[in-house]
Amino acid sequence: MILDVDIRHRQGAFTLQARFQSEGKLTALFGPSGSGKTTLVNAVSGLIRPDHGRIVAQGRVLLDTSQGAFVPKHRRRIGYVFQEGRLFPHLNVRQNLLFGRWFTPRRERKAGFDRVVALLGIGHLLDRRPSTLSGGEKQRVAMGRALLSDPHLLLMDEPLASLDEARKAEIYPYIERLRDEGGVPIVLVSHSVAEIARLATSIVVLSDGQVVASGPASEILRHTGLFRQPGPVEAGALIEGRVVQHEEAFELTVVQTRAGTLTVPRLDYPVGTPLRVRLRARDIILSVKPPEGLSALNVLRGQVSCTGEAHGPSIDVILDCEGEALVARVTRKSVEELDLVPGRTVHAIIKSIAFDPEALGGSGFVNMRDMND
Amino acid sequence: MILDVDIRHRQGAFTLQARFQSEGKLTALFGPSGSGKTTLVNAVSGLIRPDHGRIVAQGRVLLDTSQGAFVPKHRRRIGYVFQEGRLFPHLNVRQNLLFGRWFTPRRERKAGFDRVVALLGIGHLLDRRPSTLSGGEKQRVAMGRALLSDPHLLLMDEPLASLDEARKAEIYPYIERLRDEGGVPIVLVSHSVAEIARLATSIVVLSDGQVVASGPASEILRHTGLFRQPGPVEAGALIEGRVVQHEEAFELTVVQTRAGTLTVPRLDYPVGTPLRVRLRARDIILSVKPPEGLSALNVLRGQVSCTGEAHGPSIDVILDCEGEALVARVTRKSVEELDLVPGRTVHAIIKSIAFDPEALGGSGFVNMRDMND
Amino acid sequence: HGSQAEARDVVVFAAASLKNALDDAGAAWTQDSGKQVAISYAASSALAKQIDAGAPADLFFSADPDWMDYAASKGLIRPESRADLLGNSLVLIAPRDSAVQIPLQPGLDLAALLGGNRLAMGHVGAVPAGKYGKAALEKLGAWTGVKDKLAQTDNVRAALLLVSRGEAALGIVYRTDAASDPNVRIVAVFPEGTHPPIVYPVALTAESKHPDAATFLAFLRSSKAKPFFEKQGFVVMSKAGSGS
Amino acid sequence: MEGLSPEEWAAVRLSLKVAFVAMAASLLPGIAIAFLLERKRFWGRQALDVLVHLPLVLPPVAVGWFLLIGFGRRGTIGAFLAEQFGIVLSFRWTGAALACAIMGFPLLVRAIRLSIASVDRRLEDAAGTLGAHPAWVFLVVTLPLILPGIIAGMVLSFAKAMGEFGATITFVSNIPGETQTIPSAIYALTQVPGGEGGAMRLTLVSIAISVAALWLSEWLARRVGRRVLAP
Amino acid sequence: MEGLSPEEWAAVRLSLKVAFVAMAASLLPGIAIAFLLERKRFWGRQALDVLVHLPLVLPPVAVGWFLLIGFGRRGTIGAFLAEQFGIVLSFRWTGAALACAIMGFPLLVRAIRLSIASVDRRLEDAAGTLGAHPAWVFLVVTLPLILPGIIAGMVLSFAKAMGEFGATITFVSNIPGETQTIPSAIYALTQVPGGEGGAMRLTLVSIAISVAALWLSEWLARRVGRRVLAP
Ligand SMILES: Nc1ncnc2c1ncn2[C@@H]1O[C@H](COP(=O)(O)OP(=O)(O)OP(=O)(O)O)[C@@H](O)[C@H]1O
Ligand SMILES: Nc1ncnc2c1ncn2[C@@H]1O[C@H](COP(=O)(O)OP(=O)(O)OP(=O)(O)O)[C@@H](O)[C@H]1O
Ligand SMILES: [Mg+2]
Ligand SMILES: [Mg+2]
Repeated sequence: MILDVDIRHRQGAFTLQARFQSEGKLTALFGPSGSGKTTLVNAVSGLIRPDHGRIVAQGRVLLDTSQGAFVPKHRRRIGYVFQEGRLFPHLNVRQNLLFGRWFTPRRERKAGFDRVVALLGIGHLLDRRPSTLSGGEKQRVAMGRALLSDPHLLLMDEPLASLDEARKAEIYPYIERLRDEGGVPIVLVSHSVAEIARLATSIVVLSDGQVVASGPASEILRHTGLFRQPGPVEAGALIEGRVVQHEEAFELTVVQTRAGTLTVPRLDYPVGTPLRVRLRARDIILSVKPPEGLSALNVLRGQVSCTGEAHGPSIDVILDCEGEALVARVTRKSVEELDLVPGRTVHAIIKSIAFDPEALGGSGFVNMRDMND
Repeated sequence: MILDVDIRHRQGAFTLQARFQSEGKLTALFGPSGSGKTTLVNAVSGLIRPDHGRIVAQGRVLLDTSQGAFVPKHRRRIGYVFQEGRLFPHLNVRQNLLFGRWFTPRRERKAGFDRVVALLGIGHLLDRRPSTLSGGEKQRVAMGRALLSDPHLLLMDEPLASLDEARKAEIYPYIERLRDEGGVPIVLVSHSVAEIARLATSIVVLSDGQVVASGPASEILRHTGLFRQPGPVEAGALIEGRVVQHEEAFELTVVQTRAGTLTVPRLDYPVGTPLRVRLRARDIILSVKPPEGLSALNVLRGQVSCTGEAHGPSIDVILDCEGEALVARVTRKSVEELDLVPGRTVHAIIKSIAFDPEALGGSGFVNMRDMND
Repeated sequence: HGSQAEARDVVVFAAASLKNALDDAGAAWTQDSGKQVAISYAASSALAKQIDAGAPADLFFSADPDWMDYAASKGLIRPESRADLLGNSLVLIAPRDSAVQIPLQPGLDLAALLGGNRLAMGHVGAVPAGKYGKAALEKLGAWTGVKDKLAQTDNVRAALLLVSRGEAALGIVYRTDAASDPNVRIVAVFPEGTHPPIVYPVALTAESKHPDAATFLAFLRSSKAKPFFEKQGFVVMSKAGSGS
Repeated sequence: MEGLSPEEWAAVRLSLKVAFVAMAASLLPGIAIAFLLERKRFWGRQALDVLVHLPLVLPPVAVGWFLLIGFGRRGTIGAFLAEQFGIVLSFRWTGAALACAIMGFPLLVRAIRLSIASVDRRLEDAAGTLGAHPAWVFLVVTLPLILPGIIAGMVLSFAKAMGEFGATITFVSNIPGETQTIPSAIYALTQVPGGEGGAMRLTLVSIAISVAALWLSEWLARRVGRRVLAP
Repeated sequence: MEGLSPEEWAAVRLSLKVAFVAMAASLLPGIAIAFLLERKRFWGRQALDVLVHLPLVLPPVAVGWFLLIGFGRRGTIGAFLAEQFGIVLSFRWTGAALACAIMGFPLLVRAIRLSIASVDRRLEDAAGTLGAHPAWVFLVVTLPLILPGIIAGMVLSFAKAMGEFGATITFVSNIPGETQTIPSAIYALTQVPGGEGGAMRLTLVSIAISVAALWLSEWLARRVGRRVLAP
């Protein structure tokens, strides 16, 4: 068990009552503004002392009010990327980055300074004072500082919110590697479903101080209703695959999944690499006939297994493609017109372009499987 | 001319050299972290005094170093939502919100307190101190504070970055109304293409202190290369339409555009309302035959007019649908297999679901048209 | 009301060491005459300079003829009213538990007696008791020996305290002070001839317009006031009554 | 222990009045000068800084002496004030208040300066963009934020005034009921045999007053601090 | 104007030494007590607060008197120090330094307290999550951030020590070359008719020293401030 939380804490009129367990190597905390995400992370890091409850991280009891146990924050070895940076104004960027290192036993220093600096693109800032950094630069330095303290658990409170997409794209793989190889479990606060879908192995959904859902990412993400949002619907199925071939000429990669073959933009993984593939419900077009002459390269055949709840004009159709569950969000009108009743054979059409880097995670599945053992 | 900027300013090793004009009612500033967005906004607001140059906002010369003209910040009537909140810690939320009002001539007080408070969902926070607010709550109060000062120009530096999608969805229409009805031009810093695509009428793209592109949103957004990002490609065509019918049973709305009829999720606009519709390049599937039996409700017929530059495996195909330019992003493989050469007739297939609230803006076009007059 | 009091009261500027005696005398006068007196106690030097600066004093009662001379030279007092009212004597003191016996005679080797200890006294340039003490030590030939072993204080009471607390082995103070402190022992009294006469001159100020100032001065010089001074150990100068 | 004599009570009352007036009167100039010294660069700034610190650096008696020369009945400023405004300072309680105010001034100014230096200027900028003129910004943003420093400065100024002796007695002498403050009364009592008891009583009264003042200031500071300082 | 006499030079040198030692010696206890008073709630806190302020509230002579009783040869603490550590304070310049340190202590503590109160506690929290023990947090985060207050406190303490007179002369008297500081020398000069010239010379020296000290402190504060305070 990586994280086992059961706490109650009052703050003014707000009460956080959180109870969940997470076995995921990256636990995403999701919830609207003011739902208690930061409060929860503060409790885990030891910045606040909850009124009641118990927090166990990686088998270590950090808090147990029934026994009066409370590990002070400096002994938790929990790296914390704060929502508001909190860089030390009297130290320059380099000193900020190396701050945690002073307090890390020498043989536990694993994170490479140069590597972290290069990854976060802050090499040119090393001699600057935090007060001269831009918002996003500050946030990157704060991430670097937490990473370089070689924590046993990493808490990140919306670390990427103030970063541009290109920068995020560079950082995601690093977080994945950290999650998968570094052996550092991560708790990530985010309100970007795309981010969560890409990175999380477990998800905890908070609302008004209460945990409304928690579990493995693949399961939680299927409940598209939890992630209602105005932008593209990001929820959908997470399926497992393996690289089988590269089509160098078109810069494409062929991935074999149980549901069928998928052609996606070229991936930098050798043939045979296990992958997690996200099929956003919104990206799937259903066709009752085998389609022809389409620019979309991916067609998966399956049967309608059921339809979910309606969200306004749209409804989620759950397909069974060779045992793999897919979710397609279509209009109710189409369901009626195409008569998409359970058992009906349909073809799921997905553009290759839909598989952007966010939809194709690293080998998170290895963990997912570990996790489910 | 709403904003006419031509400034040069040095800050340590960084030099901002920005020159652009914007006639848009909502000018989006887009650019990676550290590209100078905040610096530019600071210059417009009068927080920094650029070394050289000229800033004219709505015909008023705010800065002209050649003539030594500099309007101090408190006389600019420019509302500024800061990247880091900057709430007054000694005032409660209500007092923070009403701060600007003390300095606004009574007859210019237009923004309704209750309305702004309700919109931002901060009614329950009015008596709280800023130090007890969550990150997103702080940001919402900061927005309210700027709005309630009844500015003549509103600068917003990533105001929505720390808000959840649901909250954003509530705020977007308000910003649109502000833009369209309030007569308050807005400069919005954002690194979310989706946000920009929804809200902006003009876009200025910054990179490394330089303006790399600027112009009307519909034009700039077509250059998908400017907005490379790991998530779903958000760029695409912005076209103009008009509500023609509501299909109440399926909660759908039919929008007539020059390119054809589009069926989109139910909109709360009366029949006849002009609309802006965003057709993301990534959402369009091309078919060389008229498609059949698909769940996608929208099919637009057109001719390939040209293909854009390739982005790795994918390429943008520009279509001409009855004079309206559409962009579809497809794989190079499809282009080859389907022989998508200029002049070829194709059918653009778009799911209704793809038209999420972010893709369907308010009557921004009215302004766009004004702007182009 | 403060300024009213000032208008009504006779204001006396007096050396701080006179406090007990003058407070008693003032109270007695008030009882006699029903008139009020306000007495400002400070160092004679400060008082003289304040009178020079226009202080609303009616009477100046100095512990030191030098500062009265200073006032006189600046025309701050009415010379005809000046009188040397009180006398005092200078004593050598030691802490109570000290057994030293020191006869004060010429050739006195005070330095040797002090050893590593110090002789406490008022500042030899600034405090009247210090000035008298220095003169006496010079006369006795002990000055050069002890001048580096002094602990000079800003008032004579501080010197008394140093001896009383055992910080200094010896001290030179007025008899009036020494007599009152059970923690010190008078080792010897400086013979009269060893120092200029210790007198406390008093005079009306030149600017005094208070009708009762002269009355109070007369009271102080009368036999009615004598017991209050003597009670504090002062010698009331026999010639006092006949002073100009 | 016996009670205080009427004269001693008068000294206590006077000390309270003097300390309070000294503190109150130096507050506005203190804030203004602290602001100038901390925020502005102007010709003579360094000299002003030295001038403000002088009462600390010089022996109190010297300060009293300068006051006597400057503000005495025959001093240039004193004569001017007396003629033009009828304000007489020398040998009045007002003079004692002036002496105490001046002696406490460096403490007051320093405390306020420290607070001004720690104000987040970005908040002032924010107030500016909301339309507040710099003077208003100072009043409604800076001033509330530096309240802890103002309170600390007031405590220091008040406490200093309660204990001030050298400058006061030199400038305005030690006239009971008019200029005899607690320290002057203590001084007079220690100059004669048998005065220790009275001196000790007055010392205790002084301590009691300062306890009350400190308690009040702490209470204020807590109230204010909770508002001003993020947790 | 004539130069200073050798004795006056000795007083100047001594004053510098005393002021410097007083400032330096009170620094660490000052920081510790400021931290305790500002951050901790403990039994006796209020009493400690009053105690720290007493030297300000009481007339300096009274402080000197208490010092004599406590730290004199026969005083409880004085006797203990002399026996156990051979530290003798009475009639030594060390005693003058002690008196000056104590008189300046409330000023030092207040300045540091103000700075501690304005430290953003969230930065300390952040340091804690990075593995820093509270003592380290204090050393590497809090201490650097309160440097402006420490500098201000040091200036006040130094300046006060330069001007301290009453407590010093009462406690350690006025021994040329050993305990005669500038204020004592000025005092002596002002008490002799015609001594004003010498007093004025020493006053000017005092002012010159304080100008230098202020200049140094401003320079330090600017260097430090630039680091510590966000723009
Ligand atoms: N005072 C300063 N001294 C030196 N460089 C500075 C200073 N202030 C800002 N900069 C630099 O100027 C550049 C632009 O900063 P700015 O805050 O405008 O970026 P931005 O576009 O707002 O970035 P972000 O999205 O991260 O907020 C950054 O590289 C920053 O490091
Ligand atoms: N000190 C406090 N006193 C009272 N209420 C508080 C305090 N601190 C936080 N709250 C409230 O607790 C709730 C949870 O705050 P928290 O910071 O955990 O939210 P969050 O989920 O992190 O939100 P965001 O996404 O906006 O950062 C908020 O409603 C906030 O107003
Ligand atoms: Mg939060
Ligand atoms: Mg920025």
